[in-house]
Amino acid sequence: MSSTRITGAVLVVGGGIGGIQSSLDLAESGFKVYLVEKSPAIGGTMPQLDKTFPTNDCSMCILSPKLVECGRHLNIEILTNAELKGISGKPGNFKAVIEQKPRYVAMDKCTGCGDCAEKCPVKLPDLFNKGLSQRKAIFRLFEQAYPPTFAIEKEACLECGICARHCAAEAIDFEMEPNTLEINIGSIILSPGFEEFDAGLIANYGYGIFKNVITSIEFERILSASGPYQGQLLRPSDMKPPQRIAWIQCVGSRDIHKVNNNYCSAVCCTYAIKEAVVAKEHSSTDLNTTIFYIDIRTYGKGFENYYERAKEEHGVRFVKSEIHRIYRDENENLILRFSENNKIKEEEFDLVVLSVGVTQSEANQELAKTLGIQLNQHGFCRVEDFSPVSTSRAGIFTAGVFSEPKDIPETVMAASAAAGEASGILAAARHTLARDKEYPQEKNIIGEKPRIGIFICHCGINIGSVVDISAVKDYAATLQNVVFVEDSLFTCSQDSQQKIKERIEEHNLNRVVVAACTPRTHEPLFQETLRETGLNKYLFEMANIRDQCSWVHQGQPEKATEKAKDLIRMSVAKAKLIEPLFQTNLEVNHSALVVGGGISGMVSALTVARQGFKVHVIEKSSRFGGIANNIYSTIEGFDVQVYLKELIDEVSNNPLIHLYTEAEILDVSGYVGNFKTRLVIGAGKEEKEITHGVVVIASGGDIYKPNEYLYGNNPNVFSLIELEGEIAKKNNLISTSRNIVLIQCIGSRDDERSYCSRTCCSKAVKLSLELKKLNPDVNIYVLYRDIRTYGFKEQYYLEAREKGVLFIPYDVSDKPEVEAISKEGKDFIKVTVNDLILNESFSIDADILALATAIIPSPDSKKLAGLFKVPLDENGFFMEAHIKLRPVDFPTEGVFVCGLAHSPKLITESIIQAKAAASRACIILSRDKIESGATVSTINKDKCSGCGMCMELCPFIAIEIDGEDNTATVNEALCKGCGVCASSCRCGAVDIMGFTNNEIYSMIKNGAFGVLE
Amino acid sequence: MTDVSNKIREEAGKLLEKGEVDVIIGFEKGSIPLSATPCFIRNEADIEKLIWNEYCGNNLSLYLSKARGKIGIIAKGCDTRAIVELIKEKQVQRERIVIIGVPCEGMLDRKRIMIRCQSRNITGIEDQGRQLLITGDSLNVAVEKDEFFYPACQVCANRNPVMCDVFIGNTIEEQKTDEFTDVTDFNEKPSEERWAYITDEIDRCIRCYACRNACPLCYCKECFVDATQPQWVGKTIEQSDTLSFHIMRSIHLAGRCIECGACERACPVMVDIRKLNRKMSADVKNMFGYKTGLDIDQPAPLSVFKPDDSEEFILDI
Amino acid sequence: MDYRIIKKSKITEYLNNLINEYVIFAPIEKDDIVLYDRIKSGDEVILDYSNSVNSPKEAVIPQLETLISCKNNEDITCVKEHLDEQKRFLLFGARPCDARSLLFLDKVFNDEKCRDVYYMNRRNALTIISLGCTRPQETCFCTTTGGSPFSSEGSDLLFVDIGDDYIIQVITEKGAELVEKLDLENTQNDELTKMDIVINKSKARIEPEMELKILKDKLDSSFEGSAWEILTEKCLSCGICTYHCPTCHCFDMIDEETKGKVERIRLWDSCQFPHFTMQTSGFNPRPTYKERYRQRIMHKFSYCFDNYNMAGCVGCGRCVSQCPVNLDIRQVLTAFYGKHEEIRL
Amino acid sequence: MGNKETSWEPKIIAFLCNWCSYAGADLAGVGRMQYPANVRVIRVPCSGRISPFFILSSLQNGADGVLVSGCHPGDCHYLTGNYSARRKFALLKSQLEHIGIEKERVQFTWVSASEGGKFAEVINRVTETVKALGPAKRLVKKCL
Repeated sequence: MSSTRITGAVLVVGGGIGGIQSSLDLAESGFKVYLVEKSPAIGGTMPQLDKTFPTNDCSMCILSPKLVECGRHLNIEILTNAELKGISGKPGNFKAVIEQKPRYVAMDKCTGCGDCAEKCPVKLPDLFNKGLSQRKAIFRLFEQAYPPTFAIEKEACLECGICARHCAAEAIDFEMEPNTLEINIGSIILSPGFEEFDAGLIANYGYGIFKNVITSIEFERILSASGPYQGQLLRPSDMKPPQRIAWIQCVGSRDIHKVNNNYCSAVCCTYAIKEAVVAKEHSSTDLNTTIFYIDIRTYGKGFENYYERAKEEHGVRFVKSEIHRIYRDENENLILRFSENNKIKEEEFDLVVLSVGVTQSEANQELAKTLGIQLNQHGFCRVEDFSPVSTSRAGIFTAGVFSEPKDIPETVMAASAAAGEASGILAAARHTLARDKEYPQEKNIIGEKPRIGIFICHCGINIGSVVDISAVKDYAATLQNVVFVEDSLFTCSQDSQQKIKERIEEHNLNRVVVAACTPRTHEPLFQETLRETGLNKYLFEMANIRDQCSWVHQGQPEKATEKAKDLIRMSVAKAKLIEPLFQTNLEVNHSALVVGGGISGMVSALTVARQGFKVHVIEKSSRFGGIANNIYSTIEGFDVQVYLKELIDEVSNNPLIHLYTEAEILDVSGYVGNFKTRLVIGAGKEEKEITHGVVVIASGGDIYKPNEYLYGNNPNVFSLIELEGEIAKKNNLISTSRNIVLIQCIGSRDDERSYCSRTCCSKAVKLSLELKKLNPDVNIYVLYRDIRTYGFKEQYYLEAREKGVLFIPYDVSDKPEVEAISKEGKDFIKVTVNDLILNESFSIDADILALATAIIPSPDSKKLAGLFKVPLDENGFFMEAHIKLRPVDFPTEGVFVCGLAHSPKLITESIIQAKAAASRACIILSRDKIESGATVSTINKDKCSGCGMCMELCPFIAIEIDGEDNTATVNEALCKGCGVCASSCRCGAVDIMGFTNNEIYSMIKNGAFGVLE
Repeated sequence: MTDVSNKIREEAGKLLEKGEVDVIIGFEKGSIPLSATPCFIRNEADIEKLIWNEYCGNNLSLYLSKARGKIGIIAKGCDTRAIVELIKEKQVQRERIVIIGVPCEGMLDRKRIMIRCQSRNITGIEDQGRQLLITGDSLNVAVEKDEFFYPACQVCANRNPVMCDVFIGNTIEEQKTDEFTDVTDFNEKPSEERWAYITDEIDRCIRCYACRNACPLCYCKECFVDATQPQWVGKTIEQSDTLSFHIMRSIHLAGRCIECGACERACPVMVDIRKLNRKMSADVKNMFGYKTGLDIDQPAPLSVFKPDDSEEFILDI
Repeated sequence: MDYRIIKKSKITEYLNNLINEYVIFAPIEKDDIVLYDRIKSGDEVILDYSNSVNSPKEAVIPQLETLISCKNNEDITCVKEHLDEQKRFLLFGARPCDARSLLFLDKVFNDEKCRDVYYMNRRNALTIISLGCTRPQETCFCTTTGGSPFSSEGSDLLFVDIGDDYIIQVITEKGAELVEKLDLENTQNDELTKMDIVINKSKARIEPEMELKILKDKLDSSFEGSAWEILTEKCLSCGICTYHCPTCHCFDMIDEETKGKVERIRLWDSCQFPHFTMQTSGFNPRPTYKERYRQRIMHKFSYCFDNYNMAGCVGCGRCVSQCPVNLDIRQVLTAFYGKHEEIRL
Repeated sequence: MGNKETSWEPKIIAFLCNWCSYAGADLAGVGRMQYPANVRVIRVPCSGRISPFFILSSLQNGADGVLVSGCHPGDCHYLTGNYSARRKFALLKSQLEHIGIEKERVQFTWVSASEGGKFAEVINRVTETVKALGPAKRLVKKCL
């Protein structure tokens, strides 16, 4: 296929975290991206959340840099208020029709100052806060929204024009018309997200009638510091702090009676735990938090620990009981009836949170229809086990909750995976539509005396109405090295930028200070202006006299003016010292190394190869396939062995993929873009050196071999995976058995391994169904703690129960006991269990006992972690860079992880993660050069004594001690410029460009005393 | 003592003879009464110079990072702790040194004894075990050794070498003095009183940097106090500058100071420098459960962290 | 020579009488150590001491001194004198070696070509009363450097301890003036005899160790020798020897900015510090301890003869007694002088 | 002078990490949360960048108070910067207190990007306590 026929652009539908991740990955690897979002800002659900589990990270904090990055990306065109209305064409060459509703605010003019909303007379419920507070008809979705510009909700607007009169930037335009766009793209990624289940549909809970019955997302907003109650824990009826809060789980999920949803929403258990823990932190009293559940499904990485801590450390109470109805008393308190310890109880609560599930909106279903893609029985996008991000229509991929309920990291993984798939079909058109900006040759100002120009912004009336700008201007002019000072109404406006450029020329400025809003949002804009004049962009400094001055000292104009002077003096003091900074370019070796030849490794390798890059796959054993060699089908019934064979064939026949078996790594050197790995291969121990730009660690996991329950001592005791093999082998024992017992959580969720192995419940259900199919009369007993058939696997659990599989809960403190017995010349395994629900003990004479043994880290993990300088978690699995937003990355750049090496997971999940890891890796491979950061660490070798403190503290392993002269060396490609090294160096040998000790010291000296003294 | 000296000479002689080391760093007799002085022995003929007595207070590990070749070093408990830290901080290579460990029951504080003797001319010193009988110019005093051990020696918990290649003498019983009661007691005083004490001490400082230069762990090529870009701490003897120097030095030594007391021994005006360093040692022990100079493999407390490190000092709103 | 006598028990009273007229520096005991410091009352003074830890040079070259200052855009102010101009200075109880050191400092700061006004203001107002050494210490070597325990060089008055009284030798006009002011009794002959006995007994205790002229020649010829490296191997390169040396006078000048006020400050520096000779380029002509220690010795015992025709050392012994590693200057000198065994590499 | 005493306002230097606390401070502005104008902010990439020198220098140069704020533990943009900073801060604060610097002069806190309200409250609290202590005298460099 010639590249002219493929369009190097992708349409991403949905601006949530999934859409953002797909867009960034694609744009970073050389494609043009159109990101279509139906609301006025990107962000999706994450901005609404207070904290994220299981680390209690602030949701907004971790998202916000992504919003900015996505918003500023040269090759991402964000279309807000927009919807995809239709497509035509075929993969590689689609044409999409997009309808964009007017914002009524010109995005190129609006400065986001907020004067309009302050003056707007129309108040309406703020849906972002779920109606718990109000907003105006002209509004910004949330404070950190991107784009930061305002929008008018036309339906509510009176067109009184007050906003327009108060808009100093003249951005408001009531005449705006809807716009229809036609764009050419090569592929489409759908990540339109989900809709929370409408709790009003369950009449018994009184949602919408009882003021103190709220949904979980409403509770998130209540907890949020930027929410309707400013983070105070209050209940809506009387705005008093609640003392007793109940969570009701599975509202709208796992429910075929009240609503017809036979799937599990997957996230609610952990988010309820999080909400309970965070609520306790917010409360000044010893808050009573109770979670009513069916099964606690904390199956994800780190979740089980989180659950245990909630129970043990935070005192969150868990009651295994369904709640059928909520009663309300005259104080708006709520009464729940439930069973605890086999007794029916009634208890009063001040607030009830309904853990609502996820569903697909009509709009999303409509979208599917428009695009001609199939939905599954639950109304979600239909995908298949071995192609989990592909829709039924070629060239259209999906990420996130559109295809199944998922948490954030799974969504992010799927998003990267989808981006990888799209890149795979568009690889030939990479870099055809994505642009690089051209700038004039940079002026050399090194050695010049500083000539500082100061530009002071009024920000309409935002700064000017509080700070005495003319006094500040006069003062600024007296500062040393300042040769020019000017004020303007909006320094950030287009014409002001032009003016700044002219001033730089006229006055030969070599440093620029802007006193305006915050550098966090505006620094890049001004830096861009500097670059356009040929000044190095780092010759810029900003004084934040709005967000951190005029806005917060409105009633104290004199003090605010004094502060503004101080801030400018401090900025000038720094500006005097700043120097141009340069990024270094590093060559990239365009091939990948994949460690591990299981499904994850092979899928990774294929994904990389499809994008046109060479891959080396090393497998320590003599055979590819890994653990999957012992798995025969998925719970959905797909044949794993067939898939595996196809996969191995495809990998073996791909000319870009080089396979090595019986390979062992000797050592690894280098860094992102330029790794060198030495191997010994095969029985002959042949040595080989591979150079590569990236690494994907897919080294897999292992299966726990129990010492308990007669395992290894009795021929009729198997692990689940062995039982699966026996079924496949059609072992006679299986067909003749009358009683088969499965015991769950062997080696998982215990003191030694606190995590949940995630896959075993589904496997037990799958095997039970298979056994029942072979012999409908067989009695199957599954002894479990919680059945964790999350997502669509829930339906198989339901089916198993319908088919008569007995699920018997046991308590971890009272584990089942087994004993080998002989009865009438036949050997049995006597299993005695105390049924938690019936609270009675009984025994089963089992023909077969199968143990759901834990998935444990591969014994090689530790060695690999050392070789590639990446961390392991407390359980010995590889630890990703960030559990939420960087689930396949490591702090060490250029190294990625997927599959069981990361944590226990199902094949489908491994495939997604493998595609994601490969997709992330290809971002690096797609570049000719890697630009290192400019604000990086630098070592003064004359001062360094080589003690190694910096090296030990560096979170990115960017520093090494040079053996020869015993001094530190920074790898600029790995350094992120955090400065931990600089602050820890006793010898003063380390500094951070852009935040040097000298610069900060001069700011301190100029900040510690005031103008008026 | 003579036994120990002889044994040191014997072992040092062997090392030099066999060519296992190029130099032995030890002590020879000092030029003034109540003193011993560091010496560098390169020839077997000079071995006889080596001595061991209760005035061998200097921490010789100081010379390790400077000296070239293979080094044999006479080391007390505190000196070996310094060596452990120096190895950990890559200033000394373990294979380059041979440690001749000597247990130490404390070193005598010459300055304080001289004060006790009113700095008069000393003509005779008779060692009576627990006591020194000192005679001289209108001078005849009995000095109780117990009262004149260096302050650091009085709270020393590692009188035996923590690591050595050759051990000389017999292991001695360790003192149980690791409770930092001095720090706790001082902390219980009101803030004004603490400030008054510290500034009174610091005001005597003349910034000769003997404390820094005598410290085995102060090996920076350029000390922050000498740096000019930026000049974090002014060069004057104004209280603010002097105190800042000592505070920062204590911070730089936090988790590294091996409490040998070399700083205080070197100080010509007897500033209580250890008041600052002891505090850091106490904190490092209490907050991070770390004691310096005991284990080469244990990472320095400021090069690691625990997610659940104490947050007590964090302003909680 | 004019002699007077004074009862030891009267000293406090006399000092108190002078305290309004003079800024008095005298040996006092502070936290167990003897220091020269400015006194507020006569009873702070101690006279039964061997020698102070610091030298009295602080009376004429304070460790820290503001030379000029200015604020914002104001004119530069020259700060010539910090102390009350009405007052005169009295250095009481200095040892003869220290008194002699001032003669050396005069050569440096009262140079015709370059007279230091800050120094001279103090020096001209200074009267020195020294106290002869009846009990020289083992670290003393004043006789080697041309002084003696009862040398009157540099003193205005010299006190000699004869038991309950001091005999006062009136050396200079300034001294005579002071003696008149205090209205002191004349001496009897037997008292002068007693004085002579004391002086002779003490002098006998410190024999000169070498001939300085010969030492100078030997040093000059050994500048490049490897001996320096060996002799200084234990040196810490700290500033004790220089800071407490009565004749070391090197200083640094820095501009300090505090809250918008700029001051040019002069403060002691030490040739033992690595930055002493560090050049802007980063090159340091005296990069190691060896070069720095050699400089100290060469300066005192060779260059000073060239420049001032006297040694830059008065043999007070402070550097000997205070050196943290017992690097004894006398041993270094004798090593070069040739008395000691050959220095071995 | 007496007149000045009563109207004395402390000067506080605040070191804020770029990703959380500086963003939190901006958010306080967006929410128009009012707080005293005594703080002068110095933006640093990470609380891990903050050297004890920064704090000491601030006090030496006349700041009456110093505030250091970073991301909550676990939230660090640079993964672990705030963890390693925390140990350093704990020791420095303890040492300053030990030598008799009023402990309220130097404060450490965590403010996330979404805690505009907390930022304002922190500034209120710190300004108030420093004001109650009066002008810093200890460790301040005097004009000679």
